Amino acid sequence: MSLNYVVAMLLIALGLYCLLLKRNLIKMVIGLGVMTDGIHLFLISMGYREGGIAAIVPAGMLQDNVAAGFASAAVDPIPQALVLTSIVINICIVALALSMAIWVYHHYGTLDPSEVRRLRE
Amino acid sequence: MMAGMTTIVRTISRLLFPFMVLFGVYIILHGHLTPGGGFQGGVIIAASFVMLWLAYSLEQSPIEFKLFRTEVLEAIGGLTLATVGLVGLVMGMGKFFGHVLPLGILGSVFSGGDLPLLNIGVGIEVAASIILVFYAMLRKVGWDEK
Amino acid sequence: MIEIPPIIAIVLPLFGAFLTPIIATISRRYDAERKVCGWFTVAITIAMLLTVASMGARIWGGEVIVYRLGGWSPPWGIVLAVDGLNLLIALIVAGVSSLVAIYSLVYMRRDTRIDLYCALLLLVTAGAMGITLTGDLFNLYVFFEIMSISSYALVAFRRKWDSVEAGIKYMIIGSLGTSLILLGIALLYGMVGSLTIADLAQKLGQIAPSDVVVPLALLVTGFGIKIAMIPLHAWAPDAYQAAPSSISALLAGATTTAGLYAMIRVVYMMFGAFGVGTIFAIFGLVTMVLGALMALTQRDLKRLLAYSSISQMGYILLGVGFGTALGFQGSLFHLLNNAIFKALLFMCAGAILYRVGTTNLDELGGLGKNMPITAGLFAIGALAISGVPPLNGFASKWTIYIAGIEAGKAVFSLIAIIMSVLTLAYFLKAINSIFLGQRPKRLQNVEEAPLTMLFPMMLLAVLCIVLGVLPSLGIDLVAPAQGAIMNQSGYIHAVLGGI
Amino acid sequence: MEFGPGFWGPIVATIVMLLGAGFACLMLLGSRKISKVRPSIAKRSTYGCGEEVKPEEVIADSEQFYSPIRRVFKPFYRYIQPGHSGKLNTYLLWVVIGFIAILVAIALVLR
Repeated sequence: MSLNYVVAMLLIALGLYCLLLKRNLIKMVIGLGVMTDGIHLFLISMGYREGGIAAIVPAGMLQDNVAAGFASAAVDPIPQALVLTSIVINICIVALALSMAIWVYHHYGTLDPSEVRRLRE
Repeated sequence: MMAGMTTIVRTISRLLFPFMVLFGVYIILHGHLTPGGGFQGGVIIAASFVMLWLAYSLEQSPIEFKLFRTEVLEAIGGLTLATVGLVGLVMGMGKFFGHVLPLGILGSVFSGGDLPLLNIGVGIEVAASIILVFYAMLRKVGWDEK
Repeated sequence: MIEIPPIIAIVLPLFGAFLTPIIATISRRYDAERKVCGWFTVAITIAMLLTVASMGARIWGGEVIVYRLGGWSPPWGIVLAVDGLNLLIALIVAGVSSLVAIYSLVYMRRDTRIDLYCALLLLVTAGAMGITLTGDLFNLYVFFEIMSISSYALVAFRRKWDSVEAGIKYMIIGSLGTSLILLGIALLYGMVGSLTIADLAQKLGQIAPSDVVVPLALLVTGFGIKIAMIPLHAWAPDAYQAAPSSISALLAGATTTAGLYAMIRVVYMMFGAFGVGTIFAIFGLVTMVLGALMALTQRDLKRLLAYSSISQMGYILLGVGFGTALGFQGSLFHLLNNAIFKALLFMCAGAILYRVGTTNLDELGGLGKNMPITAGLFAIGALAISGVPPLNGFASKWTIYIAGIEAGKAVFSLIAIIMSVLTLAYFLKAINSIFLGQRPKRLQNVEEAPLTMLFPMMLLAVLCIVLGVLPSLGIDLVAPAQGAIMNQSGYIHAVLGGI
Repeated sequence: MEFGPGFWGPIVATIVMLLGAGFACLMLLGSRKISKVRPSIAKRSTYGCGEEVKPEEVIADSEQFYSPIRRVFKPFYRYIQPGHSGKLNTYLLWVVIGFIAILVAIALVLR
């Protein structure tokens, strides 16, 4: 269990490292994606339960006495919903960022962010 | 443009293509019963198209791409979502996304109230928009307007 | 009772944004794409403004309108909750966006793909409105992302070198900020196990404040990026300079306002952390001073306005940071005024850009003879923002100074007064370089801006004067919002009501 | 906060200010009438270092407009202005530094 959190934090740190030190816009976008994935892993492992079942009620399990047992056996579905939403958002961000990177390359002939700096001061 | 890949890859991806689309549709339609749903199914459908483009290149792809149709489909997907929500608002006594259709029997395909409709709307929207994104990046739509 | 106005206010622009491409496709056949899309956007935004305004009477009567999405009650379902604070921000957002929509009718005349522009404009509005009206923390994050992503796309809309550069910088910095917000929400969910703001507020009251330091800092940083708090402001000058001027007005008037709302709601009304106010006051002071000093040396009008916008955000943060009733009153009033005169100034800059083609101060001069109305409106906006007495900036700034003195932080007020003088200084420089002085030969044939662009500007200028001459009007408008901030338990009770 | 005639009467003040502005305009017009001196050619050539400069061509550099204030805040401009270098990595570093600063400050306040 705790391994999940360690890996999540590692992913976030890796993403941050990419953002701060890489000198390529596409690599920075990748770093952003890695960082968000770390957060997703963190969220998912928070809702996970050892030996839990998927949070979907199977057919024929909706008698009254079983419902309570289902609630205590299933994993927490809310983080999964959150992560799905966040993945969709992340797709939008990556697509828009990459298309902007294409245009930056079109105008500047480079993807190095330290050379894309005509707007300053 | 890209040259495309070898014959083996092309043949296999062409054979695989309908099954991938079918699988995507299955995921969308069973979204309220099994893990998955509109978004996942839509991504699978979009991935099947992208696979064809990668294998064949955009020009030689056996499925002809129509930009206009895809744009309209995307708008229709979004409108489906909004319409289901608004119908719930109007018919369901002021509940946005309130259920209008009967709930049905647990475990059958026609159940879950408005959920399958929502899944279909999301599926169309996601598939169309991801295909559009890939197309725009491959063809650099808007490049010449400068 | 059916409480539908909040959901209508969010769904209208969202539905409109999906509808715009289809309308454009149909009207393209009759060669009326530009007009139909533009007026459609105007109609949607004005309908939204009316919807928001229709909630006014009930909310000012002390009610909290709660709407349960899909009929699920609060801790489990998503809920929209509107109290005095929400209503004030929603009015600002809806008002600014409808004026921007009118202004864009003519301003975007020379650009292609106007349908995408209208759809994105409506999406930004929907996002800001969603942030404002929702009562669910994760829903707030989703709307925050909707607003941010569409504003990145709008900043880079013209796809020239400057817009693309500003767009990608804004995008990467902004996305880092929203990831921080997501991480903060994840930590909070792990700690408390709830996402409704009212429920969180109730449960966070039982947790020791030292345990929530990390999520609080993450959320403050994330929202701080959107309101361009120094040192998180780096995107702002580039984005304001390179975006189309209508979008700059929208960014300054609507999205920053929504960001500040999120900050107030989360820090004061959810965490109940009034001690954090001191930090806001210090950051606000730094933001104010650095913004004003950087604005003093700018060569480009829109960049100058951008730094001025950062500086004004500092004033608002300062007032929020005092944490007293008077401080909130002053800063919320200044938030309202800031949206008014900053939108006015950016629209004036847009009018100059539209007629002359540049906003570089060195290349302009003597335009007062060609564009007398724009010059007058710009002067009104500039005097209002510098806090010259009969205009609205004075009343709100004065309230903030008094709040500082009453809170025992007279030094802060003193520095704020000095910075007000600097504000006047750099705006006088702008007026001098644009409208007075020698007119270069090639500017001889410049015409006055078109009437459709002048109309929203005049409306804003009239608001500047009215709120300045009758400041009690503005205070009355702001008082319910300030009351809502101080009444945390009332909000919790209204949202969680029946449980 | 009171905005009435007692504490801060906006309407009275506005009328007074408008009257003052009108008086100033009158004085300005009067002064124009009394003296009609415009900068002579000799004076202009002195300011132009002996060169012939037309009034239309003279542009005040907007960046140096307030050079005295710049001189007062010289240390500020020396360090902060080059900081806005346009480098994206630097800006992101600021965000991280800002986050750490906020974290430390909040930890100190809420201790």
